[in-house]
Amino acid sequence: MTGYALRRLGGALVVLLLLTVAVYALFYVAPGDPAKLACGPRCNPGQIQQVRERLELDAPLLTQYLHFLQGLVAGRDFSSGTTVLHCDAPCLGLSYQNSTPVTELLGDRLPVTASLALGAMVLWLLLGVGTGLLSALRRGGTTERVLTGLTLVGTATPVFITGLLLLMVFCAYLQWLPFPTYVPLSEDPEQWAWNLLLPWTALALLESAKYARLTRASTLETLAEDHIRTFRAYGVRERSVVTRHALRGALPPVIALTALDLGTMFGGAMLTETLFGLPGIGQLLVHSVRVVDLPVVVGVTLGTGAAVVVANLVADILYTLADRRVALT
Amino acid sequence: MSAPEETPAAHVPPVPEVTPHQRDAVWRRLRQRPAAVASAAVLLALVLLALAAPLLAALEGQDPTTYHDGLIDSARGGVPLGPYGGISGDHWLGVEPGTGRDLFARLLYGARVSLLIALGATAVQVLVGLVVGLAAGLGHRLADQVLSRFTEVLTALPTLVIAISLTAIVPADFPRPLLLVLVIGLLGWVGTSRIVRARTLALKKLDHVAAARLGGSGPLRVARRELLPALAAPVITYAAVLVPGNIVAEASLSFLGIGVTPPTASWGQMLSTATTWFRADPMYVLLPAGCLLVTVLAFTVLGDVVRTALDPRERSRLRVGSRAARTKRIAAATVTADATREKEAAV
Amino acid sequence: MTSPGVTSPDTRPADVSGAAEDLLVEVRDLSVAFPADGDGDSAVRAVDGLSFTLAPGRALGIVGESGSGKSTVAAALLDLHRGTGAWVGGTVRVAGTDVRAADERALRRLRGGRAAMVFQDPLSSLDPYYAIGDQIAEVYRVHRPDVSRRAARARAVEVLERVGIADAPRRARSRPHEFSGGMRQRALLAMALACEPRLLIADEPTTALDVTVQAQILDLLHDLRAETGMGLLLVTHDLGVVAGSVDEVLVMRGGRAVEHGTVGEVLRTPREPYTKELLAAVPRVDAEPAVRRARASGGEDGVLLEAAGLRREFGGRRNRTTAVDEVSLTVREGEVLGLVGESGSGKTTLGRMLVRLLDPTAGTLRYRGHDIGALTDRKLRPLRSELQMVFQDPVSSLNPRRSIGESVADPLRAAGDRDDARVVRRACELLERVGLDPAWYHRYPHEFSGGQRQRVGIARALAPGPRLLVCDEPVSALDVTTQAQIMELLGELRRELGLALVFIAHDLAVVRAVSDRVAVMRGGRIVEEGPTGEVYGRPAHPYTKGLLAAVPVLDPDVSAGRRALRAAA
Amino acid sequence: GPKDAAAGDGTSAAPAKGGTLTVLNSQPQTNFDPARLYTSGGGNVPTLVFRTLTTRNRENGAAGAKAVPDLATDTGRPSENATVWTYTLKDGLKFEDGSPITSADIKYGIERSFAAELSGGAPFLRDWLVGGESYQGPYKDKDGLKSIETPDAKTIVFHLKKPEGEFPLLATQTQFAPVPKAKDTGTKYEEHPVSSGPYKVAKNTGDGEHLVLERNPHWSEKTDSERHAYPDTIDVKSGLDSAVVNQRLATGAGPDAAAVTTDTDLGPAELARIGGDKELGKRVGTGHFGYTNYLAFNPKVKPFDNPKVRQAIAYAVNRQSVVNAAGGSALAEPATTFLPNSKPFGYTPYDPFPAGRTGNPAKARELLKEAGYENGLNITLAHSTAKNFSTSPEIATAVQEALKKAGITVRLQGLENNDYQEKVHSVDDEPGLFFGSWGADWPSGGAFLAPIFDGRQIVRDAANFNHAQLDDPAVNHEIDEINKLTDLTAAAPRWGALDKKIGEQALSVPLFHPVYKRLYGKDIKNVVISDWTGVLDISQVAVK
Ligand SMILES: Nc1ncnc2c1ncn2[C@@H]1O[C@H](COP(=O)(O)OP(=O)(O)OP(=O)(O)O)[C@@H](O)[C@H]1O
Ligand SMILES: Nc1ncnc2c1ncn2[C@@H]1O[C@H](COP(=O)(O)OP(=O)(O)OP(=O)(O)O)[C@@H](O)[C@H]1O
Ligand SMILES: [Mg+2]
Ligand SMILES: [Mg+2]
Repeated sequence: MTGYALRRLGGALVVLLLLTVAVYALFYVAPGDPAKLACGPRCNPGQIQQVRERLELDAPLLTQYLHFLQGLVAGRDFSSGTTVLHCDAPCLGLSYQNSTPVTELLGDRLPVTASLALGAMVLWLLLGVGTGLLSALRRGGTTERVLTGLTLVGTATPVFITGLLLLMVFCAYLQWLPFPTYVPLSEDPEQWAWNLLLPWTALALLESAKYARLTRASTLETLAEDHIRTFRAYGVRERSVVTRHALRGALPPVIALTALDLGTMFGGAMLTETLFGLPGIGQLLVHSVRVVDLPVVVGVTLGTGAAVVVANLVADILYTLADRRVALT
Repeated sequence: MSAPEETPAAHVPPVPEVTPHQRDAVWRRLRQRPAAVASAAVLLALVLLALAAPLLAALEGQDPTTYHDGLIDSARGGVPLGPYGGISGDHWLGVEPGTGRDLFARLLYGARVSLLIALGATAVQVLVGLVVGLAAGLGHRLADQVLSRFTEVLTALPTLVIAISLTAIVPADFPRPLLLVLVIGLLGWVGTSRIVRARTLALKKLDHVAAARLGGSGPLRVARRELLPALAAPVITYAAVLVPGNIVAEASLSFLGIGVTPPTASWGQMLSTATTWFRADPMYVLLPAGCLLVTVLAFTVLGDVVRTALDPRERSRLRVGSRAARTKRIAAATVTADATREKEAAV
Repeated sequence: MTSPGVTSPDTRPADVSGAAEDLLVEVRDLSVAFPADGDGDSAVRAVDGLSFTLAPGRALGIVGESGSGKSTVAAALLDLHRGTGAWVGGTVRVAGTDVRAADERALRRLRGGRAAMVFQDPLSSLDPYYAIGDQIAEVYRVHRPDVSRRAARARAVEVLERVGIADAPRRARSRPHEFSGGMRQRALLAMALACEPRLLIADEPTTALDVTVQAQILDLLHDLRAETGMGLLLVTHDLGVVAGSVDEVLVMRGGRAVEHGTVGEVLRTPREPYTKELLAAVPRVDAEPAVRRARASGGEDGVLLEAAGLRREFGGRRNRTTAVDEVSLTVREGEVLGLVGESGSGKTTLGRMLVRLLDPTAGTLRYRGHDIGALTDRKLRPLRSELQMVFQDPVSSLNPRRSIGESVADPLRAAGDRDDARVVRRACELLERVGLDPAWYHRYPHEFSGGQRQRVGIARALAPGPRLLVCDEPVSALDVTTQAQIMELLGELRRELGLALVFIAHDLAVVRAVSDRVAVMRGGRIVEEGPTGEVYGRPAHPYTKGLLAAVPVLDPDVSAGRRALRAAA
Repeated sequence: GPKDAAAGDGTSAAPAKGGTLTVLNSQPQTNFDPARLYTSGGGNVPTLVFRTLTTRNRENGAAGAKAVPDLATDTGRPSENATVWTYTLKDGLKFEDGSPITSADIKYGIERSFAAELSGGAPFLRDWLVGGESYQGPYKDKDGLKSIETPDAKTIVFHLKKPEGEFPLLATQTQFAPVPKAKDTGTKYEEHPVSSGPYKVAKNTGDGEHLVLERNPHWSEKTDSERHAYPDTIDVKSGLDSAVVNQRLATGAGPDAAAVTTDTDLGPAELARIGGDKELGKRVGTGHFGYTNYLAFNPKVKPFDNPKVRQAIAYAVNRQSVVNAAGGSALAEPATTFLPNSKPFGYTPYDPFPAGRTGNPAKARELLKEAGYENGLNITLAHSTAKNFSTSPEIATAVQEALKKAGITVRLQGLENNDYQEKVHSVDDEPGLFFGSWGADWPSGGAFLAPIFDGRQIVRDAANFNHAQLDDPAVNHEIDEINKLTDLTAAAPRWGALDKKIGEQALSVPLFHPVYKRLYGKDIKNVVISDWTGVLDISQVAVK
């Protein structure tokens, strides 16, 4: 167990390190000069050069990367012009654009994205797995056809259409819900939920078909197995046969997909965030990529990486809990 | 104890030939399913329509790129003149807002790119996902570690960053459709691989896998013969729902400059430019969305029937024909069964 | 039958013309056909016009050759064919319910509540994801909704104890894969008993049990019948079990009843030639084996496999089980080592370690001089074809998605044979040798009877031409004639190819018939080992003695007498 | 000429103080530091917090396109040759903390904008002030910039390298806002800049994502005749999708009834819908900002070195299609002149290559034949892949389609936006044909023509806007001459004439001037849209 934990921890560190290397490398080839973009549209060469020096962009890539690592481990100092700004370890550097510490930027936006992702996950699992089970139970019936159709319409419709429709119907036309703005959970849980309801729904509609189809298929597969016959022969209701016994075998793929989707979503659900005006990581990422704000992109990527690693770890543990024959390796 | 007279080794049993081979059986069963036939027909029709796009557009007398400034109302944002997005005898499905290009022709031509991606990119995703997932699930602990960590890196890397970097690397004359298939395929296999790995972890503990290993099967053979059939269900199902995402992804890549070059049409692009139009010109949204939905439905239904057809245990539950017809067939079949039994008894 | 009382084997069969309400089971003209390839174009008629009845407190044994339709009849009693695509004809009444006409609710009440079923494949009939105790508790609560969760758990532990699971409170938390074959079989029986059904349909309920536990279980069933008036429908191929446990016997062949009568009549004075054939084929534990192999190249040179200090533990730090404990044994070329022992004593675990499907926790394993105990999978592969195993659970050891022919052909293809025709021919040959129709090559495992699947497993294990074959209960589901056929086949292979066997079985007579040496296991250790004659003739260990004493006998009267003795003890 | 935007109930009711004005924007108000902002006329939200020496006149239409005094008592007193500009501050000017605003604060504010840490502003100060090219800002250069003198706390004097008659227009930019040296926190100043205007920053989260402005108690209406500051609070919410911004403004639920946007135009689809909605139609503000979208040639690249080819393309272009691609005639007006269609810019109508609304492919073919391309011509058009209605694929395909009729085959080269911007503004990598656009830093012909056509403004190693790399002594000389004029009304026609002269060389093909159409909420009163910004001026808006 300790061995396993150590292995996973080591693996996680490798993942994060690789991520930073990859982002540095990708940015090296990507178009756009961060110095020019940080300087402004009409800088002269001298100014650009100054910005470049200030951002250390004139140093070789490797040096920049090493300094970044150093900041992660030991923190770094930056000049604000008037004073020295100290960025504590783990320091992800300052944004090229506005000199704000990246950790601060991430810290501001993480709650938004986390609220969005986790809430949406709950909803899409309910919707997806529920639909999947129901259609496995009522196979070939009208209910199943309708449900399948609905979830498929959900996936086949891009989120910007569903989202906009939801906004128009619920906020503009019926005016049942406010146009979403993010209210921190700590401030007002009720408002938090109300404001996030539409974004959650939009994401859940998009994702649930995947889960519904997968749950249905895997459940039907398990239903064909021998042990199901036992419970049928003991008069267990078809409903519990499906939800208790068949679903269990169908869980691993669902867990795998949830971990993946959740992890990715921590990197920001950009379209949803923009559409619903949620200042989350996705918006930050898109903006930073556009202006080649390397430290921020590295920070976001590291955050996503951590989320992915944790989600996968939880998934791996869940597999073994769902099916004790599976061992943690 | 009754010992047979002749040595069994000398006895050469007849090779079964009457019973159909597994693959043929799957085919036969698929052909008997109306849903399978219908969805396959829809997909085939779409492919044919896409291939015949120039012909059909010529039949209509239009092409996908010509602008018709006269057919749109410039003062009102370029909305098509006339009802239902400007449907007319000349323009069977109306015209595109802002340009007046013929929508019928654009939809048909757009099908080429979009179907290519639906088939190509999804295939790449499934293949790579299967290989990686199986290797991670079945392979040595180290292989699993390496592959799982690699997929984590790929998941966490923002697609946007990769795509933008690609714009700088990919030569301008690299064939765009191929590029799209590769980019969407190679960036989107992680889901498949995680699902495959998860299933494999459970499946590999089963006795029939152990039996196969005893029979001398290496990991490759075990994967192909023991696991793949069981993985088919989730993978096929998942692949079907990947299709819409892939078709839409093409549009966002185009906006980064690694998609198809304008004025080439694609459903994804039509859909993403159409989003704001759904109140002013609903037809413009409904057409590509409808096409996408039909494709997705066809893939889903086909995926489902292929899945059932592949599972022999499901097969005996498939209901073909009416109840009465079934009973009649069974009754008729009993005769043959009786005959077999007589034969058995005689042995 | 108003008072069940102590059933004497001589009692007449229940009056078939008696009032239907009094009868627990009434089957009239039952026919079942399976569509052969899913579309109903051709069909297999598994049961054909069968009629019988069973009164409360009585026991009916159904015997017959493998594939004769016994399990199909059993399943029909609970209408388990509903919705599977099988075609069923005739009427079936169980506990007053016309099961074929019953609606879902009535059927649910019947299933488990009034009539419970123990499946033939106990190893794959339990949900792998839940603890065994929970599964029993769940079905218990289905029929006793008023019972609390906790009480249901307690009930589960109680019934597990009754079927002889040691340390039941702890084992109730185990999942099926942590149970040995026999334990799972008993767990399934416990599930059936938990609901206190009026009718118990037991399909080969003791195939994985050693004789002492088997006797214990049969006694339990007997007692229950006496105490509660439970009816018993016992499907079995073991005529010894039949002799001691039922009132009436129905002999089936090819889906039809061949002979029907009281157990005394049928066993003592069989009318039909088929029944006679069956009885004649029963191996006897006291008979000297007919063929005894002259040891080819005695001495140490002939040692094929040598295990020393093998040990295997399961579980984490807290709930560690030592399944195999310091076992040392040798198997020589062409030799048969019989392995008998208590259910859960570690036979399967040991067998799996011998072919390196399980890694030993400790100990060494040498095969033909190579230390294979620590070889990697890749290094082991060249030796794989020489070390084969017949799995105890024929169901899970066959890929449900591949035709049985392909399963048998698989090792041949894996060995690199590209000639398709030759591979198929060889596979068909093997199928035929284990008594299966080669025409079934393209059928799938679920279309076979228990015994047929077991034979597929044997055919597959033989396919790569092994030098050592570990057989884990290879004939436990086979009727005596088929058993004899298989054993004959194994004998031939031994003679022809010098195949060595490790033969795990609970049927001591069978073990005696084939083994050169016998090892007796208990609690993970080998408690006694020696030449067959010696062990059977002069057992040293008390456990061995107990085993031998518990072997069921064919005479119903002797059986009854023995039970009385056991009850008195 | 530009229509008056303030029709409808926007002006009818008398405005009153109080209430909260909500601003719904797509882009966050990032870098809220006067040194770093690059605004025309002091911007819209920034002008609420930063007062400058001069400011734009807050009036509708062309009247709004001139500079008026703000902190200073007049728009500046030029020396004889307009190289020295002197300003005197008004009395009673205070920062948000109550301390007085002095000329040193203004000087310091300008000096800060030279610091590399605070880059981003317009280049004019660096180009115009004596010593501006080498000054590194107050953090590195403790001595300060010599060419700005503050003889006393009220007076500030600027020394320029050459005559600049448009200096008062430059002095509207936020760099001319006072910054108290003691309160300067360098790069962190933007989180809470010290206000000199009617509002101060109460909250600034997510780098301008959410900005809340509250009244600055030390601002006095008496010293500020331009800003009305009716609402008590201004709540700027950004990061919203443009469709959502417009939907919210249209719906006007709750606080959205008193909402405006400063950066989100109505899209074509929304216009199509609003066309049929009277109530909404009344709430659309229309404005013009000096802006031109054009096809830019790089005459160093073949075949664009050939004037005939350039002319052929100018004839072939179908402006109707291009306008449609840019959102239709409501959002774009076809352009044949480089200067925007507004008096203060010196607009002089001309069309050297009259091709009508839909182009003249026949004439184009003729010219091509003359140029030796009778069998057609293959060219490459670079465009950005961003969705921006000005350099985007839609416009490119419209051009491609039109040129096809003239026998010109256009290969589209879609570039990622950063890549595109770098390429088209690089002297070395500039494509032969691409889309350019230029928005005036202030409403004058000079701000329009000089950066594009002045030979001395060819910038190597940084953003170059002189796409044709035109270095014509005559043009350069005329630019200098006009710049000497301090009477801008006299200067305007001369800019117009210069535009015409350059236009005849076909160095670019003007395509269209965008029109701003923006919705505002039901409760918005006192709508003022000047030709300077083209958008509703929030310093004038009342919500009661
Ligand atoms: N689902 C099915 N589809 C097709 N054939 C089947 C199916 N189930 C059983 N059969 C066939 O029906 C016959 C009877 O099977 P059944 O399982 O009842 O045999 P059994 O008497 O229980 O044999 P055993 O002693 O080997 O368990 C066999 O020949 C078997 O191959
Ligand atoms: N995977 C496992 N995890 C935990 N315990 C196990 C596992 N496999 C077997 N055991 C335990 O090890 C012991 C020996 O099991 P094994 O299957 O070898 O018995 P067996 O001798 O084959 O019994 P049977 O005759 O009933 O099949 C049993 O107590 C069983 O519960
Ligand atoms: Mg059976
Ligand atoms: Mg066992």
